[in-house]
Amino acid sequence: MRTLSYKDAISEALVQAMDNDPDIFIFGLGVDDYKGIFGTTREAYRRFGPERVFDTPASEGALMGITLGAAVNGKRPVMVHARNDFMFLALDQLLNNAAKWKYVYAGKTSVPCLVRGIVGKGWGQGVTHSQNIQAVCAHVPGLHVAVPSSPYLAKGLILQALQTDGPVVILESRALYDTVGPVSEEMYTFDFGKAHVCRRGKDVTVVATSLMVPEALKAAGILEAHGIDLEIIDPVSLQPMDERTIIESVKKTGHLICVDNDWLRCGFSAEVAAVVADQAFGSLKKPVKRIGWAFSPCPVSKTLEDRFYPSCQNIIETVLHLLDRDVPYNKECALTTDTFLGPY
Amino acid sequence: MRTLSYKDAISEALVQAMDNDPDIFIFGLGVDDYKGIFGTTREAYRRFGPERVFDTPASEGALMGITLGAAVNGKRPVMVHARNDFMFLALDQLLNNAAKWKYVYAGKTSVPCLVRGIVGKGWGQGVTHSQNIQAVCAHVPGLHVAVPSSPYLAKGLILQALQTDGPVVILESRALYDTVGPVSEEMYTFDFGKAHVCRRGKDVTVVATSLMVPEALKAAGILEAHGIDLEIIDPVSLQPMDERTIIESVKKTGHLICVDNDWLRCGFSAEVAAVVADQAFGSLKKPVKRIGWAFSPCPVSKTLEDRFYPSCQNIIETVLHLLDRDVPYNKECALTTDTFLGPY
Amino acid sequence: MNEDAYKNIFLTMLRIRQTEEKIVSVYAEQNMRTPTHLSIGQEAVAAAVCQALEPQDQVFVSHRCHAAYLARGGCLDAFFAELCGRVTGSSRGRAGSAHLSSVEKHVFASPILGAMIPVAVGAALSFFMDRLPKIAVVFFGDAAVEEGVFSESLNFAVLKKLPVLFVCENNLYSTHSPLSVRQPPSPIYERIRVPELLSRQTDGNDAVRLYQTVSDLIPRVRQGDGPAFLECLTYRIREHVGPLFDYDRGYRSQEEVESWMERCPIQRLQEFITGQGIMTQDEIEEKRKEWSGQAEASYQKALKSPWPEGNTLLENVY
Amino acid sequence: MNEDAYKNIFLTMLRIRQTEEKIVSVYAEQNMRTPTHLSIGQEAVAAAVCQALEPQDQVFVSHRCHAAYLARGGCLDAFFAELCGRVTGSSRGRAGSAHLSSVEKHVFASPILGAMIPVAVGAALSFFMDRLPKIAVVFFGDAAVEEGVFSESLNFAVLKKLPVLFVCENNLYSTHSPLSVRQPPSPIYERIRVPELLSRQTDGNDAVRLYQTVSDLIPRVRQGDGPAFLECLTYRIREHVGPLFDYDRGYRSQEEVESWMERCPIQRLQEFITGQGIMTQDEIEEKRKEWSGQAEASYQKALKSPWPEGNTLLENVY
Ligand SMILES: Cc1ncc(C[n+]2csc(CCOP(=O)(O)OP(=O)(O)O)c2C)c(N)n1
Ligand SMILES: Cc1ncc(C[n+]2csc(CCOP(=O)(O)OP(=O)(O)O)c2C)c(N)n1
Ligand SMILES: [Mg+2]
Ligand SMILES: [Mg+2]
Repeated sequence: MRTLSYKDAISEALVQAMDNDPDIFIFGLGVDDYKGIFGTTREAYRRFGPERVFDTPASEGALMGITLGAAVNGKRPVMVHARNDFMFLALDQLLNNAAKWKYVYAGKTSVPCLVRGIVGKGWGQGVTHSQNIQAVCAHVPGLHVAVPSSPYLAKGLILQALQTDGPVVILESRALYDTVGPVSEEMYTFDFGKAHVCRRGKDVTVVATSLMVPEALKAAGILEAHGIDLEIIDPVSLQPMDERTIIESVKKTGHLICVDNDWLRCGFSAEVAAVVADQAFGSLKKPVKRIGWAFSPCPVSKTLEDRFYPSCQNIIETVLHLLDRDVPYNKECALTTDTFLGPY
Repeated sequence: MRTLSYKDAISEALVQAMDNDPDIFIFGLGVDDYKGIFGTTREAYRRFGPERVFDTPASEGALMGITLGAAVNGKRPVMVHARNDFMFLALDQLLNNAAKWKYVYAGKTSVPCLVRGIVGKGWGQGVTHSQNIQAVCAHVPGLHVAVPSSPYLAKGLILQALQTDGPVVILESRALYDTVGPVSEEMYTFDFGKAHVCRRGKDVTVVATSLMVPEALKAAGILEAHGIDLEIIDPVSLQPMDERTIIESVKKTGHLICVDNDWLRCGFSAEVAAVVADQAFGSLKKPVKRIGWAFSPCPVSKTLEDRFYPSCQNIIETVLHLLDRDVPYNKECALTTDTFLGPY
Repeated sequence: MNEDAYKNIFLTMLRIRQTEEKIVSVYAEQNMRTPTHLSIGQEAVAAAVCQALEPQDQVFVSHRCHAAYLARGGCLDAFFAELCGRVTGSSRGRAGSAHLSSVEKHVFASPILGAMIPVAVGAALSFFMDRLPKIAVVFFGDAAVEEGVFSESLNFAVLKKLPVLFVCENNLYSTHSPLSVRQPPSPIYERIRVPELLSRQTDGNDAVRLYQTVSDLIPRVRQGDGPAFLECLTYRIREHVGPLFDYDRGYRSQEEVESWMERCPIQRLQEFITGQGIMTQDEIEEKRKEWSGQAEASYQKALKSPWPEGNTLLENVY
Repeated sequence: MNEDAYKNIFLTMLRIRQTEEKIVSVYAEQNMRTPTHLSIGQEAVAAAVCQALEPQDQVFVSHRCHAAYLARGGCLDAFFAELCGRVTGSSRGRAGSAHLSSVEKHVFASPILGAMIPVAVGAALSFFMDRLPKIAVVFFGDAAVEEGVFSESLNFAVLKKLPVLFVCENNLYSTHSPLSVRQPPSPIYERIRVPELLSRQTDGNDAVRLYQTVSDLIPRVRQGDGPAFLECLTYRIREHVGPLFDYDRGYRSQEEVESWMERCPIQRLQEFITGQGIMTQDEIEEKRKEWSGQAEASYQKALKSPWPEGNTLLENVY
């Protein structure tokens, strides 16, 4: 199959959807500039021009309300935030207004819209440009929340979002923007509420989100050489959540490690652990483990940043610990190669 | 000991702290009006006047930043939100600024401040006046987050907050405002990070927050008659969290039910379940159970509202299910008596 | 002079008043378990503005939303049923008073201060993009202009010249807080003004002037001149939330309330209507009784209506 | 005429320029892993405003914060060490460029647009409550006025007459977006004006005029007349973030950039300084070299400084 980068997959999805649906428009700070949100809105701007791809003032709160007002009227706005950290300013409109609109007005109107937010990582993004707002969005009923881990999923989820009858939040990982993978040229959708089994295995279930999926796959590759067989599940959408696939997997392996790109406390990793500790309890052979960010803001300095983020190595160590194994795996291979050279 | 209502305990704590510390001031919409935030700021206003207890414009975002700027300069502001749902407007300042201040400026300044938010319940508060922002606040490093369940704890936590060297969020339950309990006249503090064992028992650990504590205690009373002995733990502070007390309890009872006054998904109940499924796994005899709100916005109509909220009866049923028991308990006693007659 | 318009405005005001007086008289019965913000004394604003609208225009409102709902012709049965939490309510009992809506009449309310202001702007953006001759109107109180989202929304609307009419019902208080503790002394319509914005102030209790003002503004907004802002000076007669009087609570004086009662917008328009011979006193009294009776009938009908089924709790979350 | 003041302002500007030029020349070495927003071309604003401040005054800044840090006399070693992520940095490597601070010199930056505006107002509130003769200054760009928190903060400061000076560095762009796609055409200082506010516009590249203007405003702010707003018209010469030129990227023309280079604030003040005989060309060249040498020395020192220990990651979270 043809391959495409994550960012180009997003771009292609937007362009194809806009081609099909004249009600779609994209707006947000810098969507029409020469960088085009790291390349994701450039082609859409070129193709559809300033009427459908346009810049905005820096007014995140109002823009979410404007998104809502346009969506209620049959438009399908795509609101873009170059960092999802800016969405804290939009949470009142997103959670108090958009997420509740259909419910409180008894289903008589709906709010078809997509909010794209990018989760930063590395090269000193610092305390306010590297957070992940996924848990907040998944906590409150009414939103679809998805976190694509591959070009394939990125395209499928955006196309799904753009035909969903309600507000969708897609949180992309900046660190994945240049990763390449197979992506069909056709339009296709990836359903919300469906997990993606990235690798079948029998020993340990690793639920990994977003940019932790490649780390988990790398760990699986390394451990395979030692006869350890990981099952890697990407939940893909955090809300609705595909509990079934995770539960079935744990029933088979008896072990769960949840690797999230977020703080653990009250995060999605806690939700996965809780669901499993309830519904797959009888199959669990060992404690449920979670891996995520250190519980601090994300510091700039590289020595600290490297400690802040979990890596493939943490996954391997946790697997070995769970299985009571000690194998001389290649630690070099387990390092995260960081090719990002800034600035954002 | 002397008894006091929850709201009077809050009021007393504020007054005593202000008496001791001239840098404390209270501000927020309506703090100085005749209702005085349901009675909690009335006495402070009477005693300390408009210089230290004053009204504000409806500008939740800026007010959080103003709180921060004053706190950095040695004041100790108390910012009050009559509903914590309004705090979505303040989350950028709270999470991007206040929670990170000490960390990002390397500990050279601190931010001693208290944000009080009230969680609404019942009498048709509706979708935007009955939410709980606790999970969001506990998710992000840097804040202390506490949810008092009794007059005693309310006073102790507020006094603790007003001598803590960092931003504190206290989320009070409107439904508890008129409950009465023993409260010492002295000034005393209740530490953050310390759970409160409300009842010792050996059969099932029930971790209950805020207004679910009285429900859990009621359940314990009813089940006691049937020889079932619940241990009730109020985590009191959600961040830092007293994992130890919960884990020790589950190690003893082998059963956990977490009853939260919030949605479950990525909520504090998930965190408790995850911690226990990791650290008390070997002692768990049965699946970890969670009880919380239905996964919808909170509707107005009484028939729906009653379904939305969990009650004592849900706790009893879950306990019986875990223990494989079926006892003819008195369902009447298990009803939540709702004496609140509105409006807010 | 537009006799029909004034008559319609008057009847609308009367209908709002009689409907809300019904709430006043039955609120203590505890059948309406929903915090309720009455527009008594402020009826002219919604009535006059909505008279100048076209049916396809959209209206967004704050917590004090009954007047706009009724002025747009929202169904009375669905109104009382919603307040009583019944499945026949306009939102099937999910919304209550504060999130009242009539999807059919394009009215949507939310009690989060300022929340509907950008939504109105977004609606206007869609009209602009789709080249529809509609406008969006948003009603809000004097406190909503203190929310940052107001100025963000205003900036966007002015920038894009969107067809939205901002109507600020300045009743001098936010809950119990007078303007003086929340905003500098200059008038709102001047303070929020930007050179590119049409911004006006008017007596919000003078329906005739109000109607003339909006009849001037709305065509300009509709034809693409950009948004307009209208500050309407008015006064809330009852307590902030609930049906009672509250001049004994210290935050405002009985004299102040009474002086505004004397400036009752209904009384004022009634004098004009009868003076101009548009309606007689008797006709008016008849109408008053009619609306009152309809309110009572709708209330009684609501009480006989079914509650939502518990098992529909999760409907329409997604 | 205040010769000392102009000399100080000039030297400060020179120091900022030479320091940032050092960043330009070494940024590609990848020792500064931190997104960096240079003030090259905008130095006059921070230099002139800070010259008019007292040591105890507090300064809050946006992402484009180097100039204010240096103008306040923030430590140069700690500056380069912070940019290089070293433990000797002003925030021990936690903050990087965008959250730069000098607690000693009362300077705090945050890159969230508008974020520091209410913090400055809160600082001013504390000065007011404690009857201290301090003022708070907040520097922000032309995009920050689009954030609702700006108008909320302005309203609060005006209402309470707080000692805060709002300094808007209008460099015509937000990242690559010109003002015209974000705000209506009228000037910012007029658009945000409320009758109770002292609001001025000035040439932000003319340090002399700027200093005169703030020398007029600051005493009024300090003595309790309420806040003031100052719009400074200026221009960013380099790309939004990073060290390069970007006039080949299409969002602005080479002519435009060059016309602003000709209006270089340093060049301009230099002519004044030499014309008035305050400094000679030679003295200036010497200073230029001195600052450049100091910047190089501090950078080299930073590179030899230790990294933060990994096990200190969780320090100062609480
Ligand atoms: C964001 C937010 N903050 C606070 C409140 C609480 N609140 C509800 S109504 C109200 C007063 C609003 O005053 P105004 O806008 O003047 O409208 P009025 O009630 O006078 O019609 C307040 C403060 C709210 N609903 N939303
Ligand atoms: C709340 C928020 N939204 C968006 C951004 C992204 N951003 C960073 S700098 C910038 C441009 C700001 O322009 P301006 O305020 O004029 O300052 P300048 O960069 O021109 O100095 C933007 C949009 C941000 N940091 N914070
Ligand atoms: Mg009002
Ligand atoms: Mg700018």
